[in-house]
Amino acid sequence: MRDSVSILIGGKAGQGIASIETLLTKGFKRSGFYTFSTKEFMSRVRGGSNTTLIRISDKPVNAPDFKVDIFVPLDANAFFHAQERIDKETFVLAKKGDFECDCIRYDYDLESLAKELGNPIVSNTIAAALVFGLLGCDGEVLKEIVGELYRDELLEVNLKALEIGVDLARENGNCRYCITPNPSMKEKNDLFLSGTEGVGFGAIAAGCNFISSYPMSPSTGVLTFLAKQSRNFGVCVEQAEDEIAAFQMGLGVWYSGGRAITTTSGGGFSLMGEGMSLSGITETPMVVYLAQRPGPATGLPTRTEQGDLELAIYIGHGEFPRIVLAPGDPKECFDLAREAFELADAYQIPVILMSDQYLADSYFHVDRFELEEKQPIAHVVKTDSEYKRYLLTEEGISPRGIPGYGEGLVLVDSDEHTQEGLITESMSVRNEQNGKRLSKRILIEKEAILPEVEGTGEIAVIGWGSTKHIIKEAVERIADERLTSIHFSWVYPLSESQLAPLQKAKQIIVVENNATGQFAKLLRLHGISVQHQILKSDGLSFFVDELVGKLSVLIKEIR
Amino acid sequence: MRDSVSILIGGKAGQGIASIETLLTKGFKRSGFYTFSTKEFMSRVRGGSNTTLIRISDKPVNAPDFKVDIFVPLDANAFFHAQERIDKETFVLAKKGDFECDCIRYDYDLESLAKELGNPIVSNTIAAALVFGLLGCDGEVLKEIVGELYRDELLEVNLKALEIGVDLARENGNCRYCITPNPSMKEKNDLFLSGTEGVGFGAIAAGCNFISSYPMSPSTGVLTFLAKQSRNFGVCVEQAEDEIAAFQMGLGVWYSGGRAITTTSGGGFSLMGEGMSLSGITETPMVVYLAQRPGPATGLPTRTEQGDLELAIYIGHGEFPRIVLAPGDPKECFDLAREAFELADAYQIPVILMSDQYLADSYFHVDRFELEEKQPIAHVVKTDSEYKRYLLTEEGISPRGIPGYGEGLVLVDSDEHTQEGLITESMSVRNEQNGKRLSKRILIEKEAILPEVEGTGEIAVIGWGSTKHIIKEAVERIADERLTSIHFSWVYPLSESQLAPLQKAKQIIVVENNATGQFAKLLRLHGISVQHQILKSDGLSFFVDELVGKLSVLIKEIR
Amino acid sequence: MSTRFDRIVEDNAWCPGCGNFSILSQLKEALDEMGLDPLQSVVVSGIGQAAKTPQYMHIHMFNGLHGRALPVAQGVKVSNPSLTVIAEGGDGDMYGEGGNHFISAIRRNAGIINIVHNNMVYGLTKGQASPTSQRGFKTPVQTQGVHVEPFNPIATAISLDASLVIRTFSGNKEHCKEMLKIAIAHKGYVLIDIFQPCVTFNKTNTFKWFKENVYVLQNDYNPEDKVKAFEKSLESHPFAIGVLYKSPQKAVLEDALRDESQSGDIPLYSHVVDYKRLNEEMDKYI
Amino acid sequence: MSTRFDRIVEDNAWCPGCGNFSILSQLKEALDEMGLDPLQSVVVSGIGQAAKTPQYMHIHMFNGLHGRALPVAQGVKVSNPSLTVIAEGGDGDMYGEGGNHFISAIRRNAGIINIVHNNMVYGLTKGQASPTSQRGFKTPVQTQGVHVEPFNPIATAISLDASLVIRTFSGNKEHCKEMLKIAIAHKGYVLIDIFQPCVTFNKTNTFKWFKENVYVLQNDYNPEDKVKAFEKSLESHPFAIGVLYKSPQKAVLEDALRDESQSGDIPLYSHVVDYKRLNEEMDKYI
Ligand SMILES: Cc1ncc(C[n+]2csc(CCOP(=O)(O)OP(=O)(O)O)c2C)c(N)n1
Ligand SMILES: Cc1ncc(C[n+]2csc(CCOP(=O)(O)OP(=O)(O)O)c2C)c(N)n1
Ligand code: SF4
Ligand code: SF4
Ligand SMILES: [Mg+2]
Ligand SMILES: [Mg+2]
Repeated sequence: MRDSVSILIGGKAGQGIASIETLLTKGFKRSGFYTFSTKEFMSRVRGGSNTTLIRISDKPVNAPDFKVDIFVPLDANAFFHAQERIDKETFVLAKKGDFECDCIRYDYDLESLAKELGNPIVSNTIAAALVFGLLGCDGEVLKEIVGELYRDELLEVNLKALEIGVDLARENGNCRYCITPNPSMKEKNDLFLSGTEGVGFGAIAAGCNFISSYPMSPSTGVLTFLAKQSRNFGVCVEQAEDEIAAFQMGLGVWYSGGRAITTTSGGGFSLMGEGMSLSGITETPMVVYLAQRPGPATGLPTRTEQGDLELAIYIGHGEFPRIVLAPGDPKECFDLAREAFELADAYQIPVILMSDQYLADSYFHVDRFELEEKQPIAHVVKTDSEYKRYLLTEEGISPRGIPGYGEGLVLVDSDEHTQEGLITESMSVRNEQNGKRLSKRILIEKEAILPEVEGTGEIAVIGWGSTKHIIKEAVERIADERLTSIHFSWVYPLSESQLAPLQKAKQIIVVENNATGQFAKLLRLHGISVQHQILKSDGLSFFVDELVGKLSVLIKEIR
Repeated sequence: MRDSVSILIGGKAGQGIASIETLLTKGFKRSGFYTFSTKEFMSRVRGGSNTTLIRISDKPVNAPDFKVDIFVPLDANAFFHAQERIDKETFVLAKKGDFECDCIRYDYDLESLAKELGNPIVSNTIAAALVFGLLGCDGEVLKEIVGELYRDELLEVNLKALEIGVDLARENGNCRYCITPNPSMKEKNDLFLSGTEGVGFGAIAAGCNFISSYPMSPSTGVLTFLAKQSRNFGVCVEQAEDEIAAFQMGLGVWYSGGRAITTTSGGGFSLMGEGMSLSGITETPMVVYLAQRPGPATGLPTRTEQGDLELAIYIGHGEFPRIVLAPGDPKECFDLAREAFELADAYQIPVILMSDQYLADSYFHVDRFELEEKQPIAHVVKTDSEYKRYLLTEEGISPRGIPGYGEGLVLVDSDEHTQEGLITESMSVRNEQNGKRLSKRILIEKEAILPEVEGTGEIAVIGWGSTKHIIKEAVERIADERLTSIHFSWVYPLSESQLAPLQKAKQIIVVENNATGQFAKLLRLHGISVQHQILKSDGLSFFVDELVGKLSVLIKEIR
Repeated sequence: MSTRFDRIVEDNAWCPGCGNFSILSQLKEALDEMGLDPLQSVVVSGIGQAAKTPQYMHIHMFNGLHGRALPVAQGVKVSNPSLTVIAEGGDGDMYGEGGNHFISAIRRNAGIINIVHNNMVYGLTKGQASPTSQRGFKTPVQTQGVHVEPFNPIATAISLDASLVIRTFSGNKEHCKEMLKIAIAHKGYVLIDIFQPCVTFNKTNTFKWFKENVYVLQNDYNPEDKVKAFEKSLESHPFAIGVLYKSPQKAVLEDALRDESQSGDIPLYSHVVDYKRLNEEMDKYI
Repeated sequence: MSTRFDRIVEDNAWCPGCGNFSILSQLKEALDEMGLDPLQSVVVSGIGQAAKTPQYMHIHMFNGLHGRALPVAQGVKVSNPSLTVIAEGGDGDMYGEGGNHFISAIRRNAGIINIVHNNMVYGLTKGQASPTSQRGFKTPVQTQGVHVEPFNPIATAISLDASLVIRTFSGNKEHCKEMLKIAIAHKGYVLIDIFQPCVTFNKTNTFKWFKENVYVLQNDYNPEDKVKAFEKSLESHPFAIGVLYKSPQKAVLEDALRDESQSGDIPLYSHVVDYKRLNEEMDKYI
């Protein structure tokens, strides 16, 4: 019996990895397991070598291991692509002759079996049923799911395939990797969501009613999610001619009272700098969803990295406030997407919601939460005829009016402007308005979300964004009392209150999915000494076991 | 007798301030004075209120004072625009009735006098001659200059105007503001150059043979300078459809062996982020001249600020090395423009040469220097048939070939690539190539230009870029032994050797023309504690007397 | 003439004699005479001399970035279709920096009046060539004269099947106002390219030059014949002014997006989140 | 057929059956048959499936950014006019993200062969609409079908007086190769828009659809009649393939810039600084 089991499916794009994933993840979840899945894939539409990892447990599991327990390579290439992830104890289901390995092999030729059924593609269903069986799961659950997914002949042949798989598992003794599911789980209405879906639902909950984007992996998921939901929630969707236009359309929407988002990745975001700056000086809210991938330039377009933090913090010319949020799981994606709209509106600034390919494409078990039914009362005022868009007020926020709502004119200007919103070159007015804009930082810092701290040890292991659960589980697994894990989901601007837990730490280790340690630099700027860094920038996320290894070596040196 | 005299000319755009400036600066220089001039003007083509300041001395003078000795407001508005700059001792030449002031007034109606001559615009020549006379300068020098500038009737009427001015000065006693010119000066072949011209000449000396830009103040000067010189030095000039294209054309030129520059300001630079990133991953050199103006967005388009330092350092997605240079006067503009091409070529990276409206538009007395006649041997290799663009080498630089020169193919790729230059998703190759690119930082840091340090005091007054001489003169004027002035012209990446002089300082004051202290943040990131900051972001440069005031207050508190 | 769109302007930044003054007057009068309400009208502009126009009007203003007025304007129109939305700027603004938005906006066909002050030069940045500068036009950057064919906005707009394509001349005030009124009355995207002399930086295409080089389209001209309109658009010296092309009625962006998203006619600021539905949708992810 | 432009490719990333394979072959053969030297030829490409073409060729390659091939290509051509320069990419690449460069490159008229693989879809990003997607085309983003008129690159290129405008179809190999040869032989900018089936994401505009919807222009067609060419460019279903428009000879960018700067024909990498002259020029600032 194990704590958790990791199953890796590998194959070409177009070979049907996705269908095994759907069957298994749904199956495991209904069988009462906590389930997590993540994928890595090449930048191509057909061919290549991709993998999906599914990890299940009877306790919450939200992060991947590198080493796997069961490996299903759908072709020989898949084996070579992932061979470092198996060891002697890995159970490999593969066709005889495809390759050699020092592992527990189960030779099979599912394709021939499938062909006998008349449809070679159902070899995937056989494989799924076989894996399902090896884990001691009840094949009936899978049957139910197949029944939901397929119709007519396809249903029939898949049911037959299922049978074969179940039988093969039985022959193999079943339950070779059994873990005890927590029975109460079956009752629970938990969700199974990707980071992408978390952001999408959060945006809808926030009253997002407009999205304009230019497609770019790995951000496109949120665009297509909102497009799919557009009729349900009145979301206007427009594909822009480029990222510049995508951002600018959003500004036009916010200016006139809508709630817009644009979605992009590094290259597209690079094109939005002037727009960010315009949002800054005109104090027009804007929300950008930035799903990172490795750069520079085209880099590794379908892979993951946390390499654009500094860009998010410093993009745009001139000086103006902004907020950068970096959720660590789909629930945080939901909450922070919602919060992003709220903050943008309240402070009249651009807010960047950062994710990355790993988080966007990974599925997590999310406790079904009570949806707070708070209509987004836009922070918009009905104007009177004396209305001044950039009124100097005590609290430092000028009430925001919108055209056509009230008796006043709403003048916004990218030039330095008077309280009324007209161009000026008065130095004193410049100082007033620039000062007003920049002083919002003080108000914003008060909103800062405190980092999540686990443990009381004096060695702080710090991360931000998508590495949250990987770090958390690694620290748990090491189970060294000296360790504390700290996760930041609000990454900019940092406030003193957020940094307080770090002041206590004797040693600080920052873990980042990039090559230069961008968050560590941000901490240093705030006077925090970072003694150690664990960095990775090869295009993959960290893995729990990998991080456990690196951390263990490191803390051995720390005495 | 004074150390230096400041003369301020104020008037509408189109009223001929520039012609007075030309006459006087040429006149003073030939009369043996060190001369400096600077201007501030509104974002409009006609009207408004602009000023030009001319400061002369018998010692080198390279910075403006706020308070002026002589003020020539060409209309009543000019007076109101600049009235804070005069005091009881200021000598104001103005038409009776235009305004009242507590100053030494010399009521005149030059316009009527000019009209009598038949051309009202020559009132400017009268004014220039008058000022010239008041400083005890020989009118013959001006006559010579007028002779060079005008022809035929215009010459005649200007000569008459000159006469009138000289007479008026004589009536007024002459020499009211005499300073002793150093006679040796007359022999000297010194140059009188603006920051813009310094950059332009430097680029030509560096072998720049292509410029593509989209016009944007205050960067356009370098574009028009190179256009003017294009036939003399074989510089291809193309106005781009936008800044994105401007940068990309430059990359195409460098890729094929030319030496390109693009010129822009904040908003346009914001559009070049993706290009910067492309330059980074393809290791294609590029030079950007970034002349700053106050943002965000359109901001104050004709004014000055140092607000885009962080943008220059962090623009572009993904991680890659770059160099940011910030000259402090026209000679440094020349040297660093030349150096920018050299560094870009040697390290195959983008180099940003930062200036701002103040430096671009100010004229400085520059010692005539020996031009080092070093043909820019491009760091380009002739390829053989086995050529690999991204060869891993010991020193960390892959020899750069160009198409059509040699027997090899030159493959460059914005995707992560093999040594050959073809797309790859191999993690190990990614790490090798990304590592190679990032490790150039170490080589680059060795090239870093040390800051200029004056003094041995324990309070360091630090600046970068255009504030150089303002800070230097302010520290000199305060003449407090505790003060040291330190100027950085190489601002990124900072190296340990550059920071050594700062480690000695007990107190650090950073002076910046922005609102958030961007260079101070960079220093903090390197562990330097900055105790004090003097910031200014109203659109004007610092003035020496202003800074003397602020520094004096500050150092009084430091005991 | 005083209009409801007048603003008291202390200090207009344009040069005396500039064609922009006339455009400003005609626009205010056209809006006024068409009975439009300043509170229901928005001018989105870029950066340049032309783009300063809304600074001198009593109207909602979004004075954004150089080249980017059109996407902002489309956002405004979709967000609140009941607003009258004008996107205004210079030839550099709209056809240079904003070229990609120009061709996309035409295809998208939002209900926007796209006013382009075409002075064949970059005014605010002091006289470089613009996309519409004529061949041979010398400037401090184009020292040997412009070496490319001028951009023909009319021909390109027709090639993109713009809903309505108009050219007029700031110096012909009646014509200019009449054309603006036609533009304002139209449902869908309108390009209205207005020849405008820049007295300071364009000494070639002066008021006189424009006057001599334009003629008003005859009454029998049929703007609905696309090929003929294209042919007409190629004519130059003189250039025809008037309604050059009118495309058959087609869907406008704001309607299309409203239909697709079933968000009806309400301005987006009145949007309400259907939490019940949201709960249902989330339940599908159990 | 083997050519001097072949590269041994271990792993081509295109889908089996994709129209790109044919374009790749025709291009290599056309270059080879025209006697071009791989060492004197450069392909600048953007990002997308089409833009991967030079990865599979033995030729100089600058595989740059999505949408930005054209300005890079122009830089290369000006820098070294003796190189044959191809700018290649997809319909999204060239007409979407790169729209502003497309219209500017046409006007600038550098000697560039602009090859556009027009599959009427965004291939690499998995099937969103492209500017040339047909009305009603449904995708995960355009869930109710595309609601705008497709971009007509031929008509717009003609409106901009492109030096040479060609359309062909990857499925008609002889035609495609012949057209590529005409493009390669031309001095000045050439648009060659190639219909290309995307077997994975465009199930509407399939090989069969294209085959049924194109016809080869008759021999008596006169591509030099601009208005007729425009009229022809408006025809659809079927679409004419062939040389659709040829503009009267005009100056090319590289010549214009060389003339203006008096830099002769030397590649810029042979540039020498005239320090004597520089000293003289600086002396003027004494
Ligand atoms: C991104 C960006 N690039 C350049 C500029 C500088 N700029 C301001 S206005 C302008 C051109 C003005 O020409 P046009 O649009 O024709 O307007 P006009 O002044 O002639 O009315 C330029 C290049 C800018 N503000 N932003
Ligand atoms: C600035 C930027 N935006 C978006 C992308 C993502 N992207 C890559 S290829 C592509 C579109 C591909 O379509 P197309 O150009 O038609 O080429 P195809 O794949 O169909 O051949 C997009 C949107 C990118 N790489 N860079
Ligand atoms: S520069 Fe030209 S366009 Fe601008 S205000 Fe003056 S005349 Fe008008
Ligand atoms: S996705 Fe379409 S365009 Fe791309 S390789 Fe596959 S078939 Fe070709
Ligand atoms: Mg203009
Ligand atoms: Mg395509």
